[in-house]
Amino acid sequence: MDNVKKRAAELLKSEAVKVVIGYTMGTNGKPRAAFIQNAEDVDSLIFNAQCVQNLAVYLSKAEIKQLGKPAIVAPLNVLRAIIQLASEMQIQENELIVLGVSPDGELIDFQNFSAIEKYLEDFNMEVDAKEKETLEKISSMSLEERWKFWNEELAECFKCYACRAACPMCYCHKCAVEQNKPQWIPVAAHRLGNLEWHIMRAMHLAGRCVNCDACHEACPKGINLNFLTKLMLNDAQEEFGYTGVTLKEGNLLSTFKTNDQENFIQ
Amino acid sequence: MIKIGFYPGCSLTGSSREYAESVIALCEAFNIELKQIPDWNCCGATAAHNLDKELSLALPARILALAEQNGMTEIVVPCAACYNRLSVTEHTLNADEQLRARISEIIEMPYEGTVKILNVIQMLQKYVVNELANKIVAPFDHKVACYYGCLLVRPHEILQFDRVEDPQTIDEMLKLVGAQPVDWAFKTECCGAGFSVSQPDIVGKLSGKIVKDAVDRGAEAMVVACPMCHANLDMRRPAINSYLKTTIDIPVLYVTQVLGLALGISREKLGLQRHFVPVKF
Amino acid sequence: MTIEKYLVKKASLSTLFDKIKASGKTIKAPVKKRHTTDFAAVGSLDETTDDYITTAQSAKSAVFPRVEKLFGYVKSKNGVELVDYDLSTIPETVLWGVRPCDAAGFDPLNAIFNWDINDVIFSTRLARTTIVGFACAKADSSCFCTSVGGNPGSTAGSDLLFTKLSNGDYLAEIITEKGKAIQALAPELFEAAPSEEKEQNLATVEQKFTREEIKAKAEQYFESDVWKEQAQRCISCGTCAFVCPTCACFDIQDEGHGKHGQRIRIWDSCGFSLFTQHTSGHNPRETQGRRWRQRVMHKFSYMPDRQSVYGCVGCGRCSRACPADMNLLEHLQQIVKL
Amino acid sequence: MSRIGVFVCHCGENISATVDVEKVAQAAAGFDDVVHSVDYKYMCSDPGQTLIKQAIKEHNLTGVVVAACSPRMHEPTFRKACAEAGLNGYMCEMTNLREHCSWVHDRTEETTEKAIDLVRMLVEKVKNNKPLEPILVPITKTALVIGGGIAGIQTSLDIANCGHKVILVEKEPSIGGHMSQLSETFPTLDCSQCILTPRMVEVAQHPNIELITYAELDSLEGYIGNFKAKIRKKAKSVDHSVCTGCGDCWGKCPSKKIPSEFNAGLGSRTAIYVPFPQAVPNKPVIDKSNCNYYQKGKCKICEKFCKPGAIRFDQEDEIVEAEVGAVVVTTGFDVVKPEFFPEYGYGKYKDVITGLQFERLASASGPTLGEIRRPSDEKVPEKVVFIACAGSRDPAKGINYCSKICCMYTAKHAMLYQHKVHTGKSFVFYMDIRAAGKNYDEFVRRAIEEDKVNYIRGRVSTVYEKDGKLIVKGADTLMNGEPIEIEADMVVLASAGISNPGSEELAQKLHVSYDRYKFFAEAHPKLKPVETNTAGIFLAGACQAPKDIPETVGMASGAASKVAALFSQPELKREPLIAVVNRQMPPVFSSCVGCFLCETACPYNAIGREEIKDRNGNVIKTLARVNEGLCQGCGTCVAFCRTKSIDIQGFSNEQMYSEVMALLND
Amino acid sequence: MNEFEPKIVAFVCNWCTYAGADLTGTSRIKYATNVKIVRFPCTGRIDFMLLLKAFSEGADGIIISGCHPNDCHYTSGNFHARRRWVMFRSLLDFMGIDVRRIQFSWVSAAEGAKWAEIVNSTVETVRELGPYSDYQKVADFLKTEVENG
Repeated sequence: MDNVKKRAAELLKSEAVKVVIGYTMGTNGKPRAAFIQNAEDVDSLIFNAQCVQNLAVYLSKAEIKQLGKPAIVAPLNVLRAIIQLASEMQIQENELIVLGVSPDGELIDFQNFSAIEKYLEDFNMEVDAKEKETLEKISSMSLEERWKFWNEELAECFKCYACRAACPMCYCHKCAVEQNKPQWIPVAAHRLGNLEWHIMRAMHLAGRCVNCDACHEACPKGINLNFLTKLMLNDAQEEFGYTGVTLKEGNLLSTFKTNDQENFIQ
Repeated sequence: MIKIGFYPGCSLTGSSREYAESVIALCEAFNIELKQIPDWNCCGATAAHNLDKELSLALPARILALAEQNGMTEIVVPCAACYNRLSVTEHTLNADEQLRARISEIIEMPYEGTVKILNVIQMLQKYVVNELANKIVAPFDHKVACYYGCLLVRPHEILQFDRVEDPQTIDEMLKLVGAQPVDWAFKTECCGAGFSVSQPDIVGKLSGKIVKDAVDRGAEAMVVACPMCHANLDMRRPAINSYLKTTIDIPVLYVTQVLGLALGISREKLGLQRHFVPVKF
Repeated sequence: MTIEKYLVKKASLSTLFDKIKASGKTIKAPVKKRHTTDFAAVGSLDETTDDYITTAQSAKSAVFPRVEKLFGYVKSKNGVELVDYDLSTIPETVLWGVRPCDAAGFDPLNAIFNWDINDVIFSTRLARTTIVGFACAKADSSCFCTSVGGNPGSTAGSDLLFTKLSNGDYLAEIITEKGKAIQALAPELFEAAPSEEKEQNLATVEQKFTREEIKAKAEQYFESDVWKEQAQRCISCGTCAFVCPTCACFDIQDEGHGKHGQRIRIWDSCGFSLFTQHTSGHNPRETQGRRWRQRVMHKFSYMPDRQSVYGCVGCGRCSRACPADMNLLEHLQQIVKL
Repeated sequence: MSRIGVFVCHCGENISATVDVEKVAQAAAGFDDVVHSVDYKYMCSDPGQTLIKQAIKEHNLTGVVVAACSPRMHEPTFRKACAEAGLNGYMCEMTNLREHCSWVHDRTEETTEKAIDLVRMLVEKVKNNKPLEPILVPITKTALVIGGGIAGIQTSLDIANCGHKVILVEKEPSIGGHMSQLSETFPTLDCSQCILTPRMVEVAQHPNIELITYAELDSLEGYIGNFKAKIRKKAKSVDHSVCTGCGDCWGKCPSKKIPSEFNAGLGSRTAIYVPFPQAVPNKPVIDKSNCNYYQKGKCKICEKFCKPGAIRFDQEDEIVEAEVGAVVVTTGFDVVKPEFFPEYGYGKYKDVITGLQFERLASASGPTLGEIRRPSDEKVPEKVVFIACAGSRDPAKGINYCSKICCMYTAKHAMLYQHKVHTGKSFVFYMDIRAAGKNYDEFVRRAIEEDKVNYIRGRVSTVYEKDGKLIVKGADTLMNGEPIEIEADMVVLASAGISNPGSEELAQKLHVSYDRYKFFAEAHPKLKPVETNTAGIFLAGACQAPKDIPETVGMASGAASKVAALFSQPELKREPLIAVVNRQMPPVFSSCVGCFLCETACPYNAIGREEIKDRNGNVIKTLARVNEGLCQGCGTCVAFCRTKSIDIQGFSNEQMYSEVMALLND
Repeated sequence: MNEFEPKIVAFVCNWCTYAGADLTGTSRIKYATNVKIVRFPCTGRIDFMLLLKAFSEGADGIIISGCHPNDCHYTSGNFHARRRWVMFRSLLDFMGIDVRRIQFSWVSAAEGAKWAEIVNSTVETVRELGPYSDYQKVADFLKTEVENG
């Protein structure tokens, strides 16, 4: 982490960036986001396994953009989000300096986004074995059990949209759930409103989700909504050989192969 | 020390012992340890795939499964027929999970499809070619006709080895030890091995044409990488000669023997004395 | 009425609970589900838990549900016919296990809903709700009730307050007629008041400031950058408002289904970026800093000015639930030091 | 508030026999916002249409639902009628009570109930319709034709003869393409150059055609009617405005051993050269890669001998820009290269040649002046083997398709050989003979029967040289697969036709799609064979797939007529049923966030980018923008857009949503 | 009570299946009245949210149909749709929504008879599955008393 701090200080001192987005120690012993604007403050930066919030979410935030060019402390999850955001034209290479951090907090230098993309190739963005087990457990329930399971799970949701707010890929200024001509999804946090919201969220993240679990971490009710996006990720990998974030054009659902599966079509 | 699994197959323990000997001698020279697959069985060539599909897959699958069981990730299979059967099996089973499960059931062993199968040429290319130049003591300064036969390169979509109609790898490799490959017409023509039991006269005719062209093009030696090719071109020389109505004494060497000679490995170690047509180099 | 004090034995608690149930009232009490504890309708005391500092969400949904019908309508060629909400469907409810801070939240809620005109649906719900409080024996670093006029054993807002004594029995304080009515369901369980001091069984929550200090500082530093700085981390979700016992912002929606429909009221949050967005595209509270300031100002300045009640009870729920660690206590302490 | 009129058609008895149309009209009258509802015998008849027109005026209707037959049949009829009554045509919707109801159900209550539901759904939809105006796109009436072979020549002439301007770009120094290399053409055996060169000259002289040779397309932007092309004119090193084409320069050029492209490598040319005597333009260019001056810095002999002083060694590539309204791609094809046939010894043995090379041997203007002499020793070959399907229809070689022209030209080659070498023997190895076409099969029969060409049905496994002969080993499958060996003097390969190198790059520049073999892809295999999926870009000739001259010329004229049809209108009028990106008041501008994932979803490259700038010119936001000229209205982007920022007119989110929501029966 | 008559809505593309259904009509091939067709320009246009809306509005079954692969009027709208459906179906199934109630098919403009078969078989399948009351119950917020956390 010392090298990260050193680099952050240099960047701030030389005015190469105006703000360094990183983690610092928050209240109740939990890490939280920090926006360091002075080189003297870099010592408050920390990195440990508890740093689970995906800081990339702040890259799309107008208030943070106004601070000037940022550098961002970027563990794996953030790196993935950066590449996905870049592929969706949301950030440009010259507008951001990425301070990659390895799991043990070592600085990783990236000359450009392609270098990040290359680095990420070594880390499979897979649903891990334990999560796969959960997916399978749910899948192996009967239809009625699955319906009951998700109805109960989603009944907890009161639509605070913390999942959306914490997700680096939910950067839309006006989410589809807020579109009212027509009113696609009931605003209310009743059963239908919740069901449709979560279906839509999962679909909109299919092929875009960076599997960071920030949504689940943010949910005040601890709803396992991340398993919906994990299912989409798993399907994308199994069905379409999706390998994870990439800078190349197109998206899982905006591209196709002529031999995609169609055994369900009569 | 590089360690590679080794599947000799029946020929290399019998009629073509010298092939095995020369492969091993060459590997020793390059610090490669060949570890024989324990309890290996017949690969099924050349008859099984005409008789029983499951059997023709199960036999090679058992060999590969044994290799996996013994922690091998790569095996070298010098016999072209074995190489062909093993590769075809790997390809077929990797493409069909159900069939793989079925075959695993038959052989009572799990087969995962993780072992990489190399023929001798591929093994040499991977581990030997780069270091070859430093070790040459006696360049093999002769004209050679490189004979690839049928099984080493076909079917191309499975083996993905060399140019199927006009292969070049052996020619290129022999150039490195000073040999001059001749441009000839029968590199991949049929030697008649499939008829060697049922209609031996055809073998004389087919192999005869091959040998004759090699000689006509000025070759001093023929070089092969397959025990069947070797058997037909070397052992059946009397039949060939009687078909051609002349006496041709061009020797037939395994590619490993040629390389071995260039490295100065003894003729005995390379098994040159075992040939029917004497090797006079 | 003056507060009456009794002893209720540990063993009597579930009997009382069953008596209430038997009287036909709905009981909502804290239930542990996964890693959060929240109010839910329950049938017996066994289903509930007493191992919580506060529930994740406040008890406000008993009187201000997250989705509630205001009236129904039927469309026809001749126009729209309104169907009033049937108030008789609102059940008599006992909220069991309400913390004093939570109980204190009903007063500001009531002040908002009945500020100018009487909100009949809200008021009926409130009237049919009896609050059985349980004083706090534990507190955490997010708690700051003592800084906003409350305390871990406060009776304000509760109809009946239990305080667990050292031997596991309870001190029962009957505060209102509604509380008295609960007692009347099983008077035999209410024994002579214990001698043990209530205070020694309460959690300690250090007072950091006063509400009045916050009000003054917030108003004085309205234009300060502190709001912007504090809100940098904020990711604009609505969690803080939705767990808050006093947040009362709502949205009105019409939900149609063929010719039938209903007008509903649903929770909303001033933290959402679209909350004040005009149709024109203009947004008077354009940045999160302003929205954050609004939240604090509303609770500490506008409400006392307009409704003569403060809008924060110091329960600390927002701080615990915030996914970005926007800690209210920490922020208020910063403001007070300005 | 909408005022909807519902018009229920009996269609004689086609609808009314099974659907209770009066009941439908009555029920519709009870729907919200329906102010008028009637049924009538024939709505599409004149009186029926008048009924609608009158009702629109009388009841001041804002929307019309005609419950009749398939909209695929009569939607334009009723939209026109509405427009005539002053109601925007797009405020009219049809619901299909005939094909989708009365004809497929029996007369039951359910059938009438279904009809009522169908009407309700469309009433709800039409309430959300918006008046639309046709989109008018201006058209630049100049066509760009890329490639000056017979396809490009024919296309250019046809368009130019319609009175429109054409820019014809050819990458070689002369137009003419492969056809100019051919000796005779099947099935008539008339001389290729004799029929082609007049056309080439016509192109050069046509007042409407601007011919740009030795040039390639650099980039193409824009959309139908409004393309901007950048054309790279490669430096010719000769000022053609001064050059007289006298030929002194190439007579004196010391670099004489350069294989001639025109002669398919069988002859040679100089570094300053015209590709062939009849070239158009008949003025030379300097091939820099083979020129002594450019390569070694010394020579300039051509400059010395050029009397008009036309040599320009300092000339550089030049980019010219052109505005065009349509593009026709006529870049032709190529044949597979030597390394493709190691087994046939092509490239190894001089006397194994391709069909194109044989054309040059047989051509009177070729290196042997039309005598069939084999390349190695210029002897007249006594035995020639022709191998058809050399590469074609061979999955192992990666070419699964039939090259289509080989059967015919192989027959022609064998015939030409027999005509020129009477004592010669010719053999053709073939898989199948594909001679479909007028007088084609007769032609092949003639080769076999009259000219005694030996046709052997089988494939050749290998060709090798022995004692100066080419040994061709094959099998005769009509003789039980009997192996055959022929000692030939020359072998001619009917090499597979493949896409031109660079076709992929060109397709990407044009944003048109191509198939797995890199041939350009037509918009529809049957009904749009000359269109691409990009509006305004057309195809002709072998760049789409190998084809013969008549087919190429037909396709070229087809493409030309498409261009002429486009240019015949003052403006391009298009149905406004296209996608649009929403716009809102500042500071929002649009709910589009500019992720541009719609770009790859669009099959037409119709999604562009639009920058919203502040007064100082700083970009505030980049939005997607649908190009009205390119969008075809499929709506794939609409379903894909997460923020619902793109909508499609005529099938908008509100319309489709309302239609679905109206499903409920209460 | 009469036998349950399922409500089926069909989302079809204009160029193939709508035309195919027209052909069913012109060929006078009979099929069940339960289905109501909504016309879209292309299967690529069909928003997955509309399927949910159909269920919440009371549909017991849904047919989605368009051009066969490679036949799309717009060249690739159906390919995009197909990929979307693969994901959507999986998600619905995972969440306990009965995907047997959604019939996907390719029906070309020439397949009038196939359209009738698709409709009839879907009606039969859904009839056996019964009314989709599970979903409708969730959707019927008019009857559901207000819920609170």
